Amino acid sequence: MKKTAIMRIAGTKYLAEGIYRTELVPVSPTDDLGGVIPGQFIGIYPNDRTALLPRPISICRYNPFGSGNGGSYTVVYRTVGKGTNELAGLSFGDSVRVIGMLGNGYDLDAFAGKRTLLLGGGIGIPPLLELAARIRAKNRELGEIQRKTSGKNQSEKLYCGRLTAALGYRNSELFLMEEFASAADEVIVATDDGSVGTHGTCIDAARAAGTGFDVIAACGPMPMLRGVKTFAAERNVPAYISLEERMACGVGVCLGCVVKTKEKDAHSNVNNARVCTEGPVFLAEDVDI
Amino acid sequence: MKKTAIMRIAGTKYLAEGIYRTELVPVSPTDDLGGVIPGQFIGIYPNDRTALLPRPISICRYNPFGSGNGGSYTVVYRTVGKGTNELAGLSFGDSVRVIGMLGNGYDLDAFAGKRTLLLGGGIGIPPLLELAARIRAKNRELGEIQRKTSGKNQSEKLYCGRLTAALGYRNSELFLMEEFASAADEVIVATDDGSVGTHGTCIDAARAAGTGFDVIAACGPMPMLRGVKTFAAERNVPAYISLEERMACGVGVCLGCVVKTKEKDAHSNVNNARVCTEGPVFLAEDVDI
Amino acid sequence: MDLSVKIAGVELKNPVMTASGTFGSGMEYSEFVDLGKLGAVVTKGVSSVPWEGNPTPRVAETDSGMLNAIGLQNPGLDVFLKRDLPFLAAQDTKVIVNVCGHTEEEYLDVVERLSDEPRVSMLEINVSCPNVKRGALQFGQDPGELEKLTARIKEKAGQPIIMKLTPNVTNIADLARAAQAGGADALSMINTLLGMKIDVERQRFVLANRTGGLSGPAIKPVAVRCVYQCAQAVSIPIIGMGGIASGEDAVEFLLAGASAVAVGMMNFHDPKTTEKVIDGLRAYMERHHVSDVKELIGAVRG
Amino acid sequence: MDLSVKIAGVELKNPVMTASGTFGSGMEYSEFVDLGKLGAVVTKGVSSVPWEGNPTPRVAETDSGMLNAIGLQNPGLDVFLKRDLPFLAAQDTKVIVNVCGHTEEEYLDVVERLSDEPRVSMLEINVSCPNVKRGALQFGQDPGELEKLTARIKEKAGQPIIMKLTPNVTNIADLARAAQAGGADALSMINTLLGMKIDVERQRFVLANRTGGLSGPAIKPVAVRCVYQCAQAVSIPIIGMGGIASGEDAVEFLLAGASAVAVGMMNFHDPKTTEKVIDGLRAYMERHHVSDVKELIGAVRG
Ligand SMILES: Cc1cc2nc3c(=O)[nH]c(=O)nc-3n(C[C@H](O)[C@H](O)[C@H](O)COP(=O)(O)OP(=O)(O)OC[C@H]3O[C@@H](n4cnc5c(N)ncnc54)[C@H](O)[C@@H]3O)c2cc1C
Ligand SMILES: Cc1cc2nc3c(=O)[nH]c(=O)nc-3n(C[C@H](O)[C@H](O)[C@H](O)COP(=O)(O)OP(=O)(O)OC[C@H]3O[C@@H](n4cnc5c(N)ncnc54)[C@H](O)[C@@H]3O)c2cc1C
Ligand SMILES: Cc1cc2nc3c(=O)[nH]c(=O)nc-3n(C[C@H](O)[C@H](O)[C@H](O)COP(=O)(O)O)c2cc1C
Ligand SMILES: Cc1cc2nc3c(=O)[nH]c(=O)nc-3n(C[C@H](O)[C@H](O)[C@H](O)COP(=O)(O)O)c2cc1C
Ligand code: FES
Ligand code: FES
Repeated sequence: MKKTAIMRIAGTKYLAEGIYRTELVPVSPTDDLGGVIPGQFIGIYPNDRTALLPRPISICRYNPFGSGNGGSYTVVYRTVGKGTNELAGLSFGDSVRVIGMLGNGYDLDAFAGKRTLLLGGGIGIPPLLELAARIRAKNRELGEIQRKTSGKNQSEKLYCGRLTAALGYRNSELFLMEEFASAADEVIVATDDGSVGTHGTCIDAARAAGTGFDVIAACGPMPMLRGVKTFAAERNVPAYISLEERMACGVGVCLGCVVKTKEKDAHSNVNNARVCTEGPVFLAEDVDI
Repeated sequence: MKKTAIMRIAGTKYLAEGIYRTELVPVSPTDDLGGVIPGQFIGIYPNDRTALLPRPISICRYNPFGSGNGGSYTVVYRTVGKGTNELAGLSFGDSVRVIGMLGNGYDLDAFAGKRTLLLGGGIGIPPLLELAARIRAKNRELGEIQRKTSGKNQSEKLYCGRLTAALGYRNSELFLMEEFASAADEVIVATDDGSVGTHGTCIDAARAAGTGFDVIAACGPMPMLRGVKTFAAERNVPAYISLEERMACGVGVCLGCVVKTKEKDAHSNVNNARVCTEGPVFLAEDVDI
Repeated sequence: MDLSVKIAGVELKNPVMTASGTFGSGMEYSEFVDLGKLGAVVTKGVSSVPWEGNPTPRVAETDSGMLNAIGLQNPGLDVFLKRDLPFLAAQDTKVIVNVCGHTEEEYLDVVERLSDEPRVSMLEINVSCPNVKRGALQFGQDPGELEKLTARIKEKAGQPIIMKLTPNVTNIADLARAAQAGGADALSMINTLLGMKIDVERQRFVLANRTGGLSGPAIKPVAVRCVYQCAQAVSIPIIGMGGIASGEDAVEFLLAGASAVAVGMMNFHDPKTTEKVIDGLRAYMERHHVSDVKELIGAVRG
Repeated sequence: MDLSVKIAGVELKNPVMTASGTFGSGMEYSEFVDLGKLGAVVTKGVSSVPWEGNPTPRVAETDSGMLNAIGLQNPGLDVFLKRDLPFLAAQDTKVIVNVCGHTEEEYLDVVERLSDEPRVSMLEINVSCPNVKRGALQFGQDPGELEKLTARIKEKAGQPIIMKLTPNVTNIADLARAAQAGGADALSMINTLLGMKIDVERQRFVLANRTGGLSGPAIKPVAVRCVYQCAQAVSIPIIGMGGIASGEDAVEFLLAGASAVAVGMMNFHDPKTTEKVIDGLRAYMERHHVSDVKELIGAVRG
């Protein structure tokens, strides 16, 4: 169920130049959004009353026991305008109105037990963190089942699949790096300025590392996602990419946020799918980017 | 010198239903407005960014030593819309932007040493408080001079003039009553519902009390001010009335706030004077209300 | 308390409806709002065949408003009839279909195919979308053209027709009179104001279409003025819209002469806005001892 | 860094001026702003004889904007020449006199009497005030009338003339072309949008005049669109205005095709707005390595 809710700021941390992490907790149990599928997002309404549209921001981390009123929802964002600057400036205890959960999110079954390559670029990195944590949990679960069915004993650890995160940053400010280090099996870094890791994009880094993979999950700027689409086609693996588009409603009514699709979209009856509803996560080959 | 300044809320008190008193102090010495002539007002800019015009609010009390950064400015207001509701809801330490000092204010010389009748109606009462305090100080000063020139000795108190305040309230919530009791020589009350004092307006109360006077200073709603004009004409005394009009700039450029005048106004060259600049205080006989 | 109003013989339980294009076909917002509480749901513009609309970006925020250049993307009448109308008809509210077209024939095709559709209470004819043009002017910008189109639509229509007017004209009252002369049963206004936004950091148009339609509280004063001017000029009922966010806003349009109102972009700010407007209207009527909402229509005093 | 621009041969030290009617004759705001920093001061509308204007209330606030129905109150040309012009001429800025009239003759009288006035750099002709009418339309709403009036004014004018256009028309580019054809040296736009506000608690019009002109950030998207459309249609320079509050806003108008900009109602929100706009423009140019402000004019990309 989608709903609007009031969230309190449980803390904001400066992560890197212009990048902040804010933890949001429901002000009452009825304000809880009931969890998240990784890749889903919320719309944050600025308190500035001249700014009427919700700001789409992905959930970076969800803690189901994060607050007395239910879960806690962590967002990581770049301050680029009215809404994000306001959010970064709010104090502990201030509140914001949000709408959520929005969008489809990543289908965990597409990654569970497989060799997954996460490709994150810039402010596209944060939503991959919740995805990484969930895939890893799934992989552990699967390993446990395998251990049981294969009759291996308790002490033997089994883990299915493998999770590689290739992350592209602007410079040496590697925000969320530590979190990925503990969530993924391998972390590869690229920087635009070459100060750390591969000089180039996260795709360059993945190529350089040569790690094998069966499926890609990617989030980042459009040029990077185009690169991911090509990269995935080259390797003949499916790539689930999370798109960005300007939104008004966030819930599928305004048709502001469409992306061109290869096939006729079921809802629109034309070759346009709504990023806020059919997306933001699409199979790369299905969209015309 | 007029200027814009930032003021911090030093405290807000509920006085009566929908009526609040807020003390404003400059956030820095350069934000001080350099004092006030009673009857002058400031424009308070709402923080709500959809509301762009300053709200004209009179100064009710000024304390030249009221803050570390200069004076303190107390306003008393009725919550009627966006701006006043926002102001009443601000917390200690929050800040607002203001513009001031605006308007001409009451000319103290018109009242000093005379028998003054203050006529205040409703939310027109507050600005008369600073006026009362200043007239009384002036009257004391004049008394002191008279004592000296007349050769009376120190122990003899002399006081010139006499200050009667007739205040009209809606009901028995007599906000600022105590302050007037100590600022004026006599306080007369009227209420719309007859619960305290004369059943009627402050003019009715003044008539009933029969106190003599040489000059009137009045502030209140337009129908009352029309009554004051007639009352003053009857008694053949000058009445200085403070007018309200919708304002945009507050400083005389937009010509939004004019009142019809008997004579051609020097600035406008037509029979219109700007309430924000030539006013808000006018000699009743000069304006066509 | 009587909140019902009648537009061209169609009784609405209250005067609050949705503005076309801001509520889809009701499905999505039914998670937030009980559609049965609304006076009517006005659908997104429907054309005879599916439309792809404009390239993205299609929306942009502005102070107290937004621009859109959706370009009337819609799945076409067939899908509307098969999927959306059954859903809407199952709700306890009236259904008004907003009709769009590139040509007279396209409008007429939709109107004709809907003419014997009992689940549709009224048709709203969008002759005023600034993102779809017919030569230099839109149908809705030329009184002569508008009167002719209205007459032809009226001839084919099985339901009362509402002509939706644009504010992007020198004198909207002329258009209102033309629509009335052509046989319109009601008018709705305003569609969006033509606007533009430029991203100064990138030095590019924000919208792919360059221009878009401005809506929201920013345009409310223009909308109220249009409603008032047209209410003075015609005798058919008017549905007012433009930035409505509260019961008081709805009352403002009613006082100006509207018989009903629609909530548009403010749905995006709060999906519950329609309900808030209805509740606010009811509270206003209580406060002012108005027992019948119809007393408010055109009741502004000089 | 070169901030200077030239409008019809008149060099302004920077492209930021004041919008007529929002800055008086500069005297009052000189307490807040160093007038010598401004590209030009545009005066409140001046007519041949004193005008009383409309009854009050004359102003009303709206979301991100305001309505005004001042009705062009002004002391008349004689007082302007005797009191205001000497003050303005003593400032280190250009003086542009905004001219208004009820009839062609009234406009011509002012223009003629100012024609040999060296202290006045340009005349801005307000043919678009929604609060003053000539029959149903204003001069500025009819291309034919506008061209004729422009030609007659041009004949008498001693200074370059700027025709100030209204957005309350079906196609503003037609008006721009008409003014150019009539011999206008420049255009300014936009004047206010016609709007209305009703006080729902009192059920009365807020403005005594009922309708008023809407200005402020709310109308900026309409203004930018008008500037862009007209810049595509004519070759004479355009002065853009409508809700400008920051350097970025000014850049938006320049990119759309304006050669200069004016700050209007935002002066009321902060009397220092003109200075802020100039400083913001300079900061923008630094950030974007623009050495000459003229490079920004019309530089928006598709
Ligand atoms: C599905 C989705 C998920 C996103 N997740 C994140 C995230 O986790 N962290 C993050 O930093 N950013 C994220 N973004 C981008 C984020 O929405 C914008 O940066 C943000 O809306 C900017 O708002 P603002 O008020 O600060 O900027 P302004 O420029 O003042 O915004 C003006 C308008 O433009 C819209 N807008 C501006 N930039 C973008 C953009 N890049 N994408 C979409 N709309 C935009 C705003 O929503 C608003 O309506 C996401 C975008 C989408 C579509
Ligand atoms: C010279 C002067 C002194 C005043 N002093 C006081 C005072 O000391 N205490 C007090 O309570 N009120 C005073 N008022 C009235 C006060 O200005 C309004 O109550 C206030 O502006 C309402 O603002 P709002 O945002 O709450 O209401 P809104 O209705 O949201 O305001 C909308 C717009 O209308 C204007 N407005 C609304 N009511 C009035 C009004 N009565 N007079 C002028 N403008 C109005 C606002 O300034 C604003 O521009 C004074 C007015 C004037 C002209
Ligand atoms: C995103 C969006 C899409 C719209 N689509 C349509 C449409 O398909 N048909 C139509 O007649 N009006 C359409 N409109 C105009 C609205 O119905 C309404 O007339 C206008 O937005 C003013 O109301 P508002 O300010 O409440 O939004 C659309 C408006 C928006 C914001
Ligand atoms: C109070 C007020 C008075 C105005 N008076 C005039 C005028 O005398 N002559 C004129 O051409 N425009 C006048 N205008 C219009 C402005 O010059 C400007 O065109 C319009 O307000 C849009 O700019 P803004 O949004 O920055 O205010 C006036 C505007 C306001 C708000
Ligand atoms: S944002 Fe409205 S449909 Fe996606
Ligand atoms: S408020 Fe602008 S002149 Fe008085």
